[in-house]
Amino acid sequence: MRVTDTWYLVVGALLFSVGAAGVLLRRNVLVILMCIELMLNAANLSFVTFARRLDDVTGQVAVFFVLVVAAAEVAVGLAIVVAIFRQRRRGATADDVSLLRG
Amino acid sequence: MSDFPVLSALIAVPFLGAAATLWVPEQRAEAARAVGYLTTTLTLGLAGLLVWDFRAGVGGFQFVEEHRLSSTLGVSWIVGVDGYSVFLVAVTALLFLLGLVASETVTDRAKAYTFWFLLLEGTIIGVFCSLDLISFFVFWELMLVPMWFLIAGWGSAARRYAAMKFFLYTATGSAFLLAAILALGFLHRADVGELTFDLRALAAWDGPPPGTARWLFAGFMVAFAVKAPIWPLHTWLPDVHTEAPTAGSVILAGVIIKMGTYGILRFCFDLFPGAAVDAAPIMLTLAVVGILYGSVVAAMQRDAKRVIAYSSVAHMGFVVLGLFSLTVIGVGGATFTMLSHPLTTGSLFLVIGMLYERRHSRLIDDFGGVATVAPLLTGAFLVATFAGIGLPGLSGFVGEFLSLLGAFLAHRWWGVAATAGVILAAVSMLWMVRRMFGGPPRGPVASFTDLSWREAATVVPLLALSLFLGVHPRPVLQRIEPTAARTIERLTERTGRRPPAADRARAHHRPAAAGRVPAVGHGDRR
Amino acid sequence: MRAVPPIHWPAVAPVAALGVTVVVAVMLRSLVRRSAWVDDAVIALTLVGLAVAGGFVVVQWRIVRSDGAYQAVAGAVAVDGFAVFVAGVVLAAAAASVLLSRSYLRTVGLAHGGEYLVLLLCSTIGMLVMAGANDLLVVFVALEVLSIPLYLLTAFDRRRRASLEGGMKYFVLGSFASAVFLYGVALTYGATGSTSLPGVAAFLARTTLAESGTLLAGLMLMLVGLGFKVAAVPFHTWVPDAYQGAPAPVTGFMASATKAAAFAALARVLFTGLDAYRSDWRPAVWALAVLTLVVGNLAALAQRDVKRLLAYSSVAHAGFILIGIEAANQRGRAAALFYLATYALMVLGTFGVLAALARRGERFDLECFAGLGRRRPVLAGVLTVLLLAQAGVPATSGFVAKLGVFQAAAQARSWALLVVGVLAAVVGVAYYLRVLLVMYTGAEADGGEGTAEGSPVPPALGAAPVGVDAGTGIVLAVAVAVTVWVGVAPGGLLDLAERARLLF
Amino acid sequence: MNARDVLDLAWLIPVLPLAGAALLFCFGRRLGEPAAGWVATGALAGAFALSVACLVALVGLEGPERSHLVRGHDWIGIGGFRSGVGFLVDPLSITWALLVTGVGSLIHLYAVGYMHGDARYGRFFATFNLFAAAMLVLVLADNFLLAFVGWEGVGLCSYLLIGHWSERPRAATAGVKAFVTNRVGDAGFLVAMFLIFGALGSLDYAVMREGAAQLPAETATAVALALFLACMGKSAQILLHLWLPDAMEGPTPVSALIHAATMVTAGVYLVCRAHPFFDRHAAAGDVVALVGALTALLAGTAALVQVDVKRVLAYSTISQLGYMFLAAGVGAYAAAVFFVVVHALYKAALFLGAGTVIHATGDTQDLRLMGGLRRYLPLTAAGFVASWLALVGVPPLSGFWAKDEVLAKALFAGEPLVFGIGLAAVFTTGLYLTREALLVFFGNERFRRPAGVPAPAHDPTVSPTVDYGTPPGPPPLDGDPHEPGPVMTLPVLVLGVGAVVGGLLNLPFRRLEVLTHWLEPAFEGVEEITAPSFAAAAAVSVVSVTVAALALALAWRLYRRGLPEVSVDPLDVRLGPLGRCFGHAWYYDEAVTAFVGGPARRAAERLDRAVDAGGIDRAVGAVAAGVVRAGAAMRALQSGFLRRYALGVLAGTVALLGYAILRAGAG
Repeated sequence: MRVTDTWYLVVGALLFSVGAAGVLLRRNVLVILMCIELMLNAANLSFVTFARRLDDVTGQVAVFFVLVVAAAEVAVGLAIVVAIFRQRRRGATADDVSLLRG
Repeated sequence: MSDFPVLSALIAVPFLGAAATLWVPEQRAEAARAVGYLTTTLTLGLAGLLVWDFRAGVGGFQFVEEHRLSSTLGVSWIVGVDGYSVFLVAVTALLFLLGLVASETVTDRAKAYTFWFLLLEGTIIGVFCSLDLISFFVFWELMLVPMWFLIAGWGSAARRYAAMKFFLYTATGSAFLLAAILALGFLHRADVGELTFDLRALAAWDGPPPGTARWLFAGFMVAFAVKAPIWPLHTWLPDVHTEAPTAGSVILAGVIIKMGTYGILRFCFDLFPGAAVDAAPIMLTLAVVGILYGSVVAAMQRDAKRVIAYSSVAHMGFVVLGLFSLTVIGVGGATFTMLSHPLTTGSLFLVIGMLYERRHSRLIDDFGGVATVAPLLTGAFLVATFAGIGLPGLSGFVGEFLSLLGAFLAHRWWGVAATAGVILAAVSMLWMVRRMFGGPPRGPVASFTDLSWREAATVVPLLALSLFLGVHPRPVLQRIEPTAARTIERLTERTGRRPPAADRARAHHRPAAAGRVPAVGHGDRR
Repeated sequence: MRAVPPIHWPAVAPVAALGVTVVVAVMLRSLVRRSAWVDDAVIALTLVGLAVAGGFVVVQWRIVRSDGAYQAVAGAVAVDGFAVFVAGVVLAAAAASVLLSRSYLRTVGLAHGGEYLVLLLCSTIGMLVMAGANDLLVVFVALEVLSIPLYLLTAFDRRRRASLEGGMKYFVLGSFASAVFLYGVALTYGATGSTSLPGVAAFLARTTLAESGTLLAGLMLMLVGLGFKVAAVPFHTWVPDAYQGAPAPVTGFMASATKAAAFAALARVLFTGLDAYRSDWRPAVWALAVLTLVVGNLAALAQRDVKRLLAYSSVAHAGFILIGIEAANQRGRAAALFYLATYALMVLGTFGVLAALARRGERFDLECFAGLGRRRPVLAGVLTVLLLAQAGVPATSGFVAKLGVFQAAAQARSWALLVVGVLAAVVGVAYYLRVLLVMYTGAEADGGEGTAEGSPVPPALGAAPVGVDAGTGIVLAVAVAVTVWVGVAPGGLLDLAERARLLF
Repeated sequence: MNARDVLDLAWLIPVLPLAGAALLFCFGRRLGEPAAGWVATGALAGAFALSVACLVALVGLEGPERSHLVRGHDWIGIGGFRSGVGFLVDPLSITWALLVTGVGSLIHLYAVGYMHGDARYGRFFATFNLFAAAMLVLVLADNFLLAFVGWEGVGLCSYLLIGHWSERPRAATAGVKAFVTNRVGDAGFLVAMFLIFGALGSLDYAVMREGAAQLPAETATAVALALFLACMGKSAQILLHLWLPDAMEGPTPVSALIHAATMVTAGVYLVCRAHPFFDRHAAAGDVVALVGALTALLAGTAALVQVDVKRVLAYSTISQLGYMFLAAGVGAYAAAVFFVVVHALYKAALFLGAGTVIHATGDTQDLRLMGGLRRYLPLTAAGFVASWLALVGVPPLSGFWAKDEVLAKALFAGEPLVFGIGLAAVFTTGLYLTREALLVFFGNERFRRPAGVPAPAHDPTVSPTVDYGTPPGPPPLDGDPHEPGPVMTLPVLVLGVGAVVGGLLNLPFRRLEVLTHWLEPAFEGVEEITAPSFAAAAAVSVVSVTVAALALALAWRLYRRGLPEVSVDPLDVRLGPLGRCFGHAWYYDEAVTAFVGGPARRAAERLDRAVDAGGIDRAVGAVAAGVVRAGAAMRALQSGFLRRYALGVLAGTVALLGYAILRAGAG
């Protein structure tokens, strides 16, 4: 059995789905953040695969952009999460923050 | 007459007056009033000029002004009046001046009141003058805002509910109007290549295919039917009338509901002749139902303003009846009724307002015996009542008679059924008069004062005008006739329908059409 | 080895100007410690920076008008009327937010310490890039550059739990949507072999795809990402919470500038890149538009917090703009641009009034507005005009804007969407009038005057006789003047928008 | 000044009282009493003088020329419809004009005294003058539309005058009832006009004269029936008669004016004027004659046991109007006109006499509280008695000739049924009026208050009219009744004399049929009904006189002595349950009232509550509420939980992807 690039794409799609499912299912905000990273990396995997298939460098360059952006995102996200944690000692899962509704 | 843009001035003056009130200091109510009087008087003067200069025997538009506003949107500033609108403009100007006099009793936030009042005047005159569908819609819709503020700000107990009901009810109708206007404009554009909402250009076009035309006609009709109001879309009217301040009711009953039937006359017939002919039986039926239903329900009301509101529903039924008779006589009668009804219903609301100020109630049962203590007030109310129920010699009769006659000629049984409404109208109105004015004076009524000079100044001009038009309607009818004849002629040409024989009798007497602005009457064909 | 692509400086001048401003502001903040004048100095600096950027935008407009549209930075950035117009709107919105912020931050008691403005500027940079982004990767980067500072700005008022919560939700959902968008970009890249929008278009013009699934999936995923930013239903869920949580001037900024930038990107992706698949994305946009109109308007109807109500109304406005996009014609694009510009002003003015009324621990319950018409007639008047404009009442720019998108729908023969649109506008009128009703008559319904029982009576707004500072005054005056002026004589701005879409 | 010049002034006939009305409406209060009354009387008397002048001028012209048109201004004109204000002076119109102005002037004169002390003296006379003016417009109009103006004007004035004492609840209600009932008829008038215009293209009498003959039978019949509906309303024929008895709530001069000179005879006038529609089509005429005959009989029975002095006369009027329609229906228009003229004379006298009696007995109208008044009111009694005998048909007084002619024509026109009913009505006529005359002027005196019973307080809000069946209260009179001044007695006497000699106008002998000959031009083309022989005519006379005499004798026997016991009416006792039925006028009014106040009102209420509020408005409200509820539902979706939000985003994504897959699969 030959591993074709389609496999990579499928793995990418699976990773993406797993990430999305994680966002929905996990209550811990930090885990949710990691799931989002997973989704970004699924996209990265696809980019690289497509770049190989197309023999084009753009896809590979894209990955660097994404990595940088993801880093910034995580930094900011953590700052906000920490601020919230600091304010409320107990129970800081995603479900505990539901003051705004309706 | 020079090329003075009298219509633009007529529209602009109230807006400028409204803007001027904004600069008046908050506490100086009398200054705001002075601006109001100045503005409305000036407007009335201009309207008088308009009527004076209006040429009889001409069917097309006069005093036409035309400027392109935005070619992107296809919007133009086109104003003009014909036999349908010229008197409506005049009566609007008159009612606003008298309404302001009647509003002397408004002491709370007089400045804001005057501001909205003047704004309202400008928008209504704009509605009656606009010949561009979009500008028409702009004024049509904008009118709701000042009226909303007047009701919400100066109405009685349930004013909030009434204000919201008024705005949303009518705005919902208007939504369909806007959609239909746009659809029509772009269908025209697809066919002809130029985007325009000029009524004259659209009317000269052959129009969309019949099926589409029917939908668009329905879109227009929904908006107009709500405003008119045509049964069964009338239920906003009683609530709004009841809660509005006196001048608001006067304006509402006087001119705002006329906008609905005016719209039918101005747009539906010219733009969708085929659909109008097809819809006539339905509309006639609704009109007859409205006439009978309005009178019967009016008789059951306990609030005097509601009685008049429902009787207005019946009156507008007569107008719709006349319109959809699609005869010169009927259309002329309907137009005349649109002119007469403001005078009579306006007076009725004014007197009810005076009674309200004396008794602080509008419930019929709280009155009784007013005739004994305030004969002049009673007299004014009686004259207005009889003018309203179509007593010959007063203005109501002329329009009602012609509408019925037109309907009878075109659709006999509808005419007969509507004639029964004449009886019911008398029942509902006189029964109220009996309960409020007859019998021994009860409780606080015994200390009522009679008509004051200021009050007389509001109601007497209307009644005098009603009497004059009842005795001598010719000047008005002469100016309506060519326009009505044109409308019917167009309908006949476009649809090949045969008008009733009696209506055709005088066709050859019609003077040749020649407008002040040559060759751009709405009937011209390319 | 290829050379570094040439950079056409006029094309990036506005961005550069803002970048320099950011650097200077940060340096100033770090060098000078805790001096009273620094805050104002940073504000002045920011305004100068925005003004310089604005000047460059005007220059760009002239160049584009005389020489036509062009691409710069290896085709990654497009300089055309569309981009420049949106850039202008974004800059104006940013300037207005800055003007509103000064007194707001003071009265609410937030020490901004410079970073507030820096974040605002960074976000503005992202928006400027986004307006001209001609490559999907640039779109993605711009998206993040504009979003990340906004997450922080939303959560800026750390003492208010609502602010933090809003920021957190915005952040998580925003990142989620960005990831979806990125995956869409990846799929599109895989299907067409390019991330450059003209490249994609050229590829699609050249070849007929045997299997369009990947491309369509990519397209849809990108639609999700951009739909999230423009607040289209069902991707709007962050909007009410973030808008309510964020400080009032920030909300105004988000509603105006972000929306403009996001719509610019959406239009560019759909029209420049995937115009060939118009028949495929139109139904999707149609569905989004209908959902957005219906849900946005209906949900706004049920709100009791004015800020939240405005948030939902902002969703609803996205629906109206989507009508223009769905029409997929030149008129629709011009109408969308016009709508964005006028809405930006209205919404900034509206949040400007809220900012002027805001006190520590801002609360904007509907009841708080009772009697505002008497207490603060001028502010109430401004709010009245702006709300009526948002409701689409004639003689305001809001009406002209709605008329524009409806016309586009009519031209495209989207009758159903047209009818949904006009009816949605009526529902819209209802909730704006509710606010006015409370403002002028003291209660919402007849009979009971006051709040629902149980909840503590919130403080009335505008009770304290605090004046409006110059910055806020300017913003409000301009907003009202332009709103009315454009409503009465729409010619000028309309032509501008018209030209902007022609120069696409 | 030649005859035509005089006739050209005919427009002044209605305009004079109209001007009087305008003057009095504006300055009536300032003029005060009695000046206002004199102004009004003078205005109408002037019109009478003019009418006489016109009569003279007309007489001077030859037969076919006796029709003169006075053109006025165009009134309503649009499209094919044109109608103007113009007056037609011909024998028919001038006869009526003379009647209205002549009898009207006398009633005005009487009212000058009768209305003494009324709070709204000036307004009363203004309306009174307007009433006459409206009636004159109605009869002098040269087209249907203008006639309709007068027709409605009469209705308006009756409303105002009947409700003159508006503080009395019953008076105010009666005015409304009169107007509304009349409106039913007016609707018929309108439909008739529509039909006429639709068929002939004009509403002018001139066009009608030429064109009516060519109309298809069904159109003409329809016009005739619609017109007759109008007449039924105005002339109080059965079904639409119920306003007239209630109209007694107005001041007595108003009753006199309504019943004698104006208003109720308008219907007869209209049938005469529009005779081309009736003539040729037997069906319409039969309906008119039959309704007339039935009205004559049924109203006559209703008058039998009334206790109100004016109510008896009211039913009498209805009954007499029935005769007039009977005549018109069989085609004897001249006989109808003759009847109108003599009826105006004696009915006016009767009403005015009744008014004097009411005045004299302290505002009581109850027959049971009168009696023996001839001793105190000799002049009034003379006028009243003369009119009574005339009405009953005692030869050779005017009523005899008129009634006789009507009955004879009915028989000879081949309508035995109508004749039979008419004859039966003669009996009731003799009975009820003799009863009234005897109870008022003869027999025992019952108007004195028994000693020790205090006078009831005078309450102006209580209507003095007494319903059938109300037990009599003590009369409020102190001292003897006495004759009023000459202003009030003179008219009664003059009219009484007229009632005696009125028959001279049209004695049924060749050459002496002055009125018939005079009216000939107006009834051109109408087939004349002639008696087969003099003996047959004489036989009819003998029969009718015999019937009348029988009735007189019966009444004399019952009421010669008045009422020994105030609450027991011998005729009522003898009639048994039928008396109750008669007294309530066959319960028609009650039935209508019950219907209007019951099912009709409930239906209207249902329309208001169930359809308007509960149906239409509820539906509208439901739409609004639905929108709001949908909004609340949207609110519920926004739960505040981050993961739920993400689910929403994802759901949208999945939906879009699903669409993409479908689309890709399809493409």
